[in-house]
Amino acid sequence: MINKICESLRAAVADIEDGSVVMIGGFGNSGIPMQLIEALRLHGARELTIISNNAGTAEDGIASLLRDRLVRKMVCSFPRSSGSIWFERLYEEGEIELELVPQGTLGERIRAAGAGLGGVYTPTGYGTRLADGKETKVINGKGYVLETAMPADVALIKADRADAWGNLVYNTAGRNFNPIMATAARITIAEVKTIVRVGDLDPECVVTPGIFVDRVVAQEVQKHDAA
Amino acid sequence: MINKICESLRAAVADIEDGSVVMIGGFGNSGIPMQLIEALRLHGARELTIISNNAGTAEDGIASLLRDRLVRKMVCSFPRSSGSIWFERLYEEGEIELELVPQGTLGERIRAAGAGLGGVYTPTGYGTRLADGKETKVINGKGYVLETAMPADVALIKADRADAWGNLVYNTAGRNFNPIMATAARITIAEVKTIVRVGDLDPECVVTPGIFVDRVVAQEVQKHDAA
Amino acid sequence: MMRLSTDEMARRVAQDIPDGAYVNLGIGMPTSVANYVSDDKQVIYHSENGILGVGPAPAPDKIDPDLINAGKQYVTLLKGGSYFDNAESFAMMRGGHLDIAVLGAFQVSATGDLANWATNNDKFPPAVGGAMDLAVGAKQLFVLMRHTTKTDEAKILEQCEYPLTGAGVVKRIYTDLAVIDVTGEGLRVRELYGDNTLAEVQALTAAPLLPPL
Amino acid sequence: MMRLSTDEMARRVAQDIPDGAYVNLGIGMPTSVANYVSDDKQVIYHSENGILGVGPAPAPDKIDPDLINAGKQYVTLLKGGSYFDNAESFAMMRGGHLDIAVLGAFQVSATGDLANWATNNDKFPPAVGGAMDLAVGAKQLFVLMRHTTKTDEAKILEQCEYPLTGAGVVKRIYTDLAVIDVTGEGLRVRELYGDNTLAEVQALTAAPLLPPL
Repeated sequence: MINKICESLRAAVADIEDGSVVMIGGFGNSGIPMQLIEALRLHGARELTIISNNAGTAEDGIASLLRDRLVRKMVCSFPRSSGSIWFERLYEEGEIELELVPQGTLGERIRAAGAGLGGVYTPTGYGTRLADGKETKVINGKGYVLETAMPADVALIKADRADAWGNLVYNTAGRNFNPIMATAARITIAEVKTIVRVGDLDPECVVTPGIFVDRVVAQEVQKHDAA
Repeated sequence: MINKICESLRAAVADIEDGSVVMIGGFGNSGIPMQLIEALRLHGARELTIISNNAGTAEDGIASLLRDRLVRKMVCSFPRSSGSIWFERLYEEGEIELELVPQGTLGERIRAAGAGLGGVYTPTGYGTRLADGKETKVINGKGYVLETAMPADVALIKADRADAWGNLVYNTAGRNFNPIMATAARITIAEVKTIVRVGDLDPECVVTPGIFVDRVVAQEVQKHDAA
Repeated sequence: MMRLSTDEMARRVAQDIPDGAYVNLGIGMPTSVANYVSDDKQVIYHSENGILGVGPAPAPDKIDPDLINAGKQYVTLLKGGSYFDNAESFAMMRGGHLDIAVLGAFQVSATGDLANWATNNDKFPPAVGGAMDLAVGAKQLFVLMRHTTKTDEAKILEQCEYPLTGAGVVKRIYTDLAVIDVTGEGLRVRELYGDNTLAEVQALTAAPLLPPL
Repeated sequence: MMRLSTDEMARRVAQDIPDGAYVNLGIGMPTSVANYVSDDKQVIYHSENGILGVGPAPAPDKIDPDLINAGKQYVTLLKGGSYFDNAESFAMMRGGHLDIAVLGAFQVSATGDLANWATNNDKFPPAVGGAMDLAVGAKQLFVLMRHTTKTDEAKILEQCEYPLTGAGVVKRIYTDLAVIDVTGEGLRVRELYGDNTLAEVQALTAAPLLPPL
């Protein structure tokens, strides 16, 4: 029987190794797998490359991984936000490498990895410094930049509901990078609010089919959630 | 007020010109906009290029356009099926041009057009005669073929339900090429079983957001439907 | 000279948003354009994080923490709206499906180059977000910005000094002094506010301006 | 010699499909493999037209005309299944998400080249469908075919004579005579049915076979 449900957050991330490339879903504070990130922080894998749209704010989420100096490199479209103090500090200290990628290019590179493509030609960034050193091509009179597939070892994603087959549905704008990251990693781990029975998700409304998901873990009730 | 509902099938296709590139959704007999195809046949635009997975069977759908000799070129992955007599006849007569594209490549080329990409590198077809004359590239030790974006003038698609904003949901495996074709044409026309009120489609379950759809037309009740 | 306030500038852009348009409003000043689009127009707002049909801010007790716009503000969804992932959202942007994008800018060149993502100050880490995708993708790209910097330097230049967001992408510039079109012949003033003269506006612009047609 | 029937061949492949596998079965003989996967295994079948969790044929009064498999037969959906479009379906295939694909073949080469989409007969229009995507994408590609043509010509060759579907893609060949692995050292017989000898099978194979390990 197919059962991708993992009993604890800790067990879900236990095999993430030092030096891993880890995708983390989310945009701003929407759709972030906060509890998986905390489990990863406690697990303590080091020298990580993190692929995520943002770099965390205050002491939360990705910022906590930065604070604990577990991250060697960030791949982001928008690492600097109000409150991204840990990223800014490490960047100033030269303690972190940054690969800045336009947001849509980040998405297409992730999707390409999940879809088995080697790369895509995007018009985004053509003629700008973010295309420096990249192959370009004019197709039908328009300039494009070659952007290669960006796979990961692990994807930590956040969904609203899952079943034991790993099918996922999301909450409102909480999708953002989560569905595409689910496709692009060797191991995809989904933190969800609720686990439902197989067959309870409408097959017309499943956003991430279970084939893309390896482990599902339910959020643990937090003390402050009860407040 | 946004209202993309078109009163008749005939009106929906009235501006399709001779020589147009027309995408037609469907796979086998699933998810085909049969009534829009019939409206296009009666409209009579000639010298069409049709992009569709198959080439129709018997006298139905695309086969009826072939029979009336309205089609100059077919772009297909699988034009030959049991019963594809009109395609086979015209092919034998040298009366039709065929561009054969592997099915996943067809999909990516359509998606690339809709997503504003110039092209993608796919491993599909590498080292085969379907890559003859195409640019290839080895990325991380793996061979890929450059496949360029394939846009269209018009997409005729089939969905199950629509609202006046053009939001669409489909029926089971009737999605196939319809959602990606919706994104790739200058004018997208959707034939649907039912039109519902704006707000009646669950925003979490909309498959094709209305931005991709220009016209929506309800199927007309056919005599044989009542049988 | 007549200088429009921020609100007046947003109101002026709003006048040019047609009924039925699909529009993406950039972070900051452009976001406020939505406040001034008249009620008889139905405009569908896109947010890069995966929303079509963005509605107004929710009542405090109706906040959904996942439902934010690109500027990370809580929003709502209109009836007829939908949610989707990053790839589909940027397909809408890059694929030419949005009618209008309104963005802020540091600088705009005479040929419509846009610089709005980085200055030449290397102290801060860079951030680009979705600006480059919007710049190349929207059918029409409007820039909404003050005509000059706080220290009265020109922001409309022959060539941008700051790193480009996109080359030749801007269609129209709305400033606090004027509305200027980027045309094949050069920058053409479309509208001068109040009694502002072409000469006055030209004096604050580091690229030649053509008179209104 | 012992020659398996079509059903026996399908049954033999079914034995090697593990519990929990995501599997795509090609049109024709491969489709029947599903009939022989034992009930204690849960296998999720993918259909290229956009289904994960393909179930058995429906009762005649339960047919949904849109719900067909790649072979255009009416099917059902299992609980836990889902629907998606062509781009996502082929992302599953090309992106290495399927554990096993089982395809028919005209010819297979000693290095795992697959020819299954076209012969050298130009009378008929060509058709390729999803075969090339499956060939490059599945984690393991199994070929299920008769060992020889109806006229007793070898189908396992040093080099394919027919146009390739994919180069170096086949992992294992299931014929009516034997099971053969494509390895770095060459074609290695994994299993001989009944009393079939290596020499007998080799005589019907136009590429060298290595003995079972």
